[in-house]
Amino acid sequence: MNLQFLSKKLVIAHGIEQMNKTNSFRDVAVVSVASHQTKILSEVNEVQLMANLISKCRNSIGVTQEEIGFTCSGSSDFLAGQAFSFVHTLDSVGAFPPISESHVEMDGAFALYEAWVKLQIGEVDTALVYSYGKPSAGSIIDVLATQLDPYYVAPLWPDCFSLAALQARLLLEKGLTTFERMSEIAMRSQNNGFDNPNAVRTSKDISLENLMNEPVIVDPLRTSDISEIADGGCAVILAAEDKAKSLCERPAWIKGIDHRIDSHSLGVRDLTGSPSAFLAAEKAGRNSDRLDLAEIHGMTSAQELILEKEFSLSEKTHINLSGGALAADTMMASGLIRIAEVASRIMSGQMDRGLAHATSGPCLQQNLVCILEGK
Amino acid sequence: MSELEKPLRAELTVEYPFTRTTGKVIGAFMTGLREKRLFGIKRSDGSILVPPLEYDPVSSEPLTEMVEVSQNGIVETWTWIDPPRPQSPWDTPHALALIRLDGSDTSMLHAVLVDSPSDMRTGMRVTANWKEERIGHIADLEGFVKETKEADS
Amino acid sequence: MSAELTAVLGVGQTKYSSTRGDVSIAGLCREAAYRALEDACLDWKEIDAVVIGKAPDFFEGVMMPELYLAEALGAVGKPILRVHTAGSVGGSTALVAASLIQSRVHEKVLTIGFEKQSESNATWALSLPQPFSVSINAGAGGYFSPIIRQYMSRSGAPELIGCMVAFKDRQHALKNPYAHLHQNDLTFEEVVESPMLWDPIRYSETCPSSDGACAMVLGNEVSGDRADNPVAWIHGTAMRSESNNFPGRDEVNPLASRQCAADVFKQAGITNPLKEIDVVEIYVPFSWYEPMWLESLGFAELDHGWRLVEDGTTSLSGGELPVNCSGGVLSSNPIGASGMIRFAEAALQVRGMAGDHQVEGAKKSFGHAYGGGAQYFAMWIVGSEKP
Amino acid sequence: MTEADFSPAALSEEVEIPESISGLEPVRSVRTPIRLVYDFVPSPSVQEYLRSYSERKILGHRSPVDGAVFVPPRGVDPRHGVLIEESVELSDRGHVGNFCVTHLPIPGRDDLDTPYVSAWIHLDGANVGFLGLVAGCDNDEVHIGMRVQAVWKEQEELGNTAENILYWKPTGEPSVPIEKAGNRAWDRTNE
Repeated sequence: MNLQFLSKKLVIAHGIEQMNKTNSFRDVAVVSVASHQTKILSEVNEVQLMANLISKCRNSIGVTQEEIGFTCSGSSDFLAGQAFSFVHTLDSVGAFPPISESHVEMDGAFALYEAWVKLQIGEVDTALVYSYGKPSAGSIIDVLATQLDPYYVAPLWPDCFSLAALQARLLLEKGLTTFERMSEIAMRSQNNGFDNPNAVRTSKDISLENLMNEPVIVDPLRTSDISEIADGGCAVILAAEDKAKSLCERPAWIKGIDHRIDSHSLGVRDLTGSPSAFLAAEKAGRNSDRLDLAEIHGMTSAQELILEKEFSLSEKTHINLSGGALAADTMMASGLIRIAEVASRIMSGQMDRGLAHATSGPCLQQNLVCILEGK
Repeated sequence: MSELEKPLRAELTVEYPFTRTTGKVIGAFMTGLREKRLFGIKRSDGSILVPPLEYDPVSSEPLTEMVEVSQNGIVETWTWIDPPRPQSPWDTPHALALIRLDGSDTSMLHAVLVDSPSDMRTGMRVTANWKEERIGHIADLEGFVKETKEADS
Repeated sequence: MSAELTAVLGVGQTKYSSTRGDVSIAGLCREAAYRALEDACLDWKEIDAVVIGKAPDFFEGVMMPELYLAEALGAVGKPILRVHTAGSVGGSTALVAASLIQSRVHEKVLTIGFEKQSESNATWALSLPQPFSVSINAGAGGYFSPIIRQYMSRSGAPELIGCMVAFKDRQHALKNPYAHLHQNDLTFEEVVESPMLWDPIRYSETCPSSDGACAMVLGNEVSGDRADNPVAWIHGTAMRSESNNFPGRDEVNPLASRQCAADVFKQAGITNPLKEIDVVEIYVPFSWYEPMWLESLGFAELDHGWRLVEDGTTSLSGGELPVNCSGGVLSSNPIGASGMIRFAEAALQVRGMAGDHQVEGAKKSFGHAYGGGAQYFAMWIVGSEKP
Repeated sequence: MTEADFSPAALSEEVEIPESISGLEPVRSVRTPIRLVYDFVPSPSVQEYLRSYSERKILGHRSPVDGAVFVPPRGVDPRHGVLIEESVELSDRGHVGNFCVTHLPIPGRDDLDTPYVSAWIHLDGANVGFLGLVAGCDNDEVHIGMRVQAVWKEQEELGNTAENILYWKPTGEPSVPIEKAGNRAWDRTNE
């Protein structure tokens, strides 16, 4: 019996059973965003960076912290090299008088999910979400090895890009992609990122040939196939119903949001796909024909290809106009930044409907999808 | 830049020799490694999971029946590690691979010890190579090497 | 639109001890989760989502352990969230789980807090080196001792109140089979005579370092109505945080604590907590925090909390407001689970399922957790009847 | 007291250990050391603070909101989340806002004999306390409100570090009344 196939089927069956329960949710929208990414953050520390971004986010719509009903953040002690690192960053919010607040040790996109849930209860109308990471302070590839099964895998210290390379080879050898296709993704990222001040690795005129001639650094991946690690942070304000309309001319309404997780054991999963990404998108109601844009969070070009397939993205959809994580990847914030990127293009009126995606864990283990709309 | 303007910086080391208690299933697998044996665990559909978990990785139901599996298997996918990370068990370049052992329905992550990436291919047959001194640790397996039968043929 | 009524359908705990050498991290968590499911008469597959909480990942050296634990906790194909709000995390984790149901996003949620502190060493994990700062504070006791000193000076409390709390909680623990410390022969004199660690905190007035996990299954109104075992209905939930070390901060009675309590009591329609609440589980890692929190939460008047200790009000043997019948944090402290244990024990009391440490006829109970420099707070009120 | 049934029968109790290893001493634990190295660079404002120590100066940060002075500088006012740019030089005298007599050794501080006194020192001109050691008197004499001053290292030993202050010693000045000591000194009408 094909076990991997069976796992995927079970996962999907569970999701469909869930989907039959329809629910009407309160209208909640992104009304303000601010983000910053740079190769190495040196002029300010994380607390000052976040104080700047949070102030910018609040000031641009004229709200004070006292008017925010709930605050939720995402960060990682392991990334910071400090226990309780988020306690320091609470300074950047201005938490006096006291605030209703929570923290997830996850990407900020999951903090946004928690805030969205809180707004669904109906007791508060606004929420501030933020997350940040400063991977330049340590060796992220060693740090990420500590995410893995602590008995069988972590003691071998496999780095995150090597694991992603195992996945890329499977795609190549099963004929699901080609080197050229991967380089096209890398080129898309560098070209798109050119106009994004937060993108770190960008180029206006790099050719496919240049990219395909880059040396292989994590077999079979080339330099441009893997994400450019960057420091940074992101702040987002959510508001419900009339409050959203009063704060923002064109709020980016959250039409659906969902997240799912796959097995952790790499040898159990079919690494050429990501059932949890598919399921999260289904549950969020992706309706791929109507997506103007998508911001997807992959650590490699190959992962972006897997995600495009799981989300059934077509040529109609502009993918990673920001350059995506390949152009600047800030662990703990990359996912929230994807949401901010889609939301800002909707709020500006440039686009109508988009999909934002965040991932966590090795080889796309955990995935969140958020569908945003201008109407 | 003068000495005065150079930013102050310090190395911060977070270090601990974690000791993890294993429980019965992982403990049995580690005991097997010490004895140069590889064990898996049977799922409810009869398929075999290597390395074994205490629970089904999809349904979470407890698993109880451990079975021995072959020390030979095939490479399902691989990459090349050069140089190895400072704390990894290896100090020379090697392949990192997902290996499906004969008798197992899932694959495990470990090293394949060959000289260069040109010696690697997906689907190649490999066999376990053991360290002389074994303590019951995933690195008791030095890695996998090319199966000699295949080399002969 | 109002919140969906939410109930605690099941509670599961592990035996707490300094080293659970017989299990893996997953095995420890599954023990609690499995018992919670059993109590709720539910199967893994009937759970919609999982919310997991624990204190710093450095304790076990596993970053974002929800990734590795997804399979063990029945979360594959489902949503799983990981909460971390310092010492209050067990409480806030339960509240995030509750919000998933109150919002009608899910119907049945498994929530779990754990710590396997024996994998490393709590003092190491809590005092990682900080370059360019002077290291002169040994552990949490060094932080909280000045605050306790200030409380003693402010309230005029007799010096041995802290010892009375410690002795009481250790006596309570004898009635709780899950408690870490079972000091059958402990005498009050031994508590008083135990070595001073962080004056005025004695060794016996501090919490142990434990391995353990605590889990709950929460459900919506329909699941609560259909449950086979008695359920605990949530009457109020609140979280508050404030910065630490700012001018004029009242560290003894932080505003965040007072506001959080005011919010949760308002939701539950409670105006006289001492009269209306039958049993309390508060987060007391150092004995003096029992009177301090009783004041801050409004169970006692300012500077009078210690009187409730002195006159036996907070004792399980006949007190009007038994506090920490389980033995509290002073008797079991797997940090990431400690807050959830408070919330779960509060639920067990109103379900009438607390065993030998049951408060007869308890109808409403209060669960509490705090963390950081007494700056993160999570609270809930549960009742045997619907609100 | 009834002992609860702790046997997790349905979980791992029923695991069958394969015959070939069942008679052997089982592995019960594995050692998996972790060593992660971080490169810590303080923010420019903290750099300035650390450097000022080499001139026996203590710098604070003054909030643009209400002039409250924080030490050590945090870069932001934690009450309002606003950046602080203005540094102010503080006196090396102040009072004990609160303290702890510690009887336990601190990892990495073998130089300290126990018991020792750590205290929240409220410097003249600052509105929050910062941690320091109090010595130069009997531990019993230390009290809330006691006036203290810094005892610095010798000139040639000074570095860019707060460790330049060896400890804080009593000045002999009259104590600050307890209701005005530490955080209680802050005039709430400022808020």
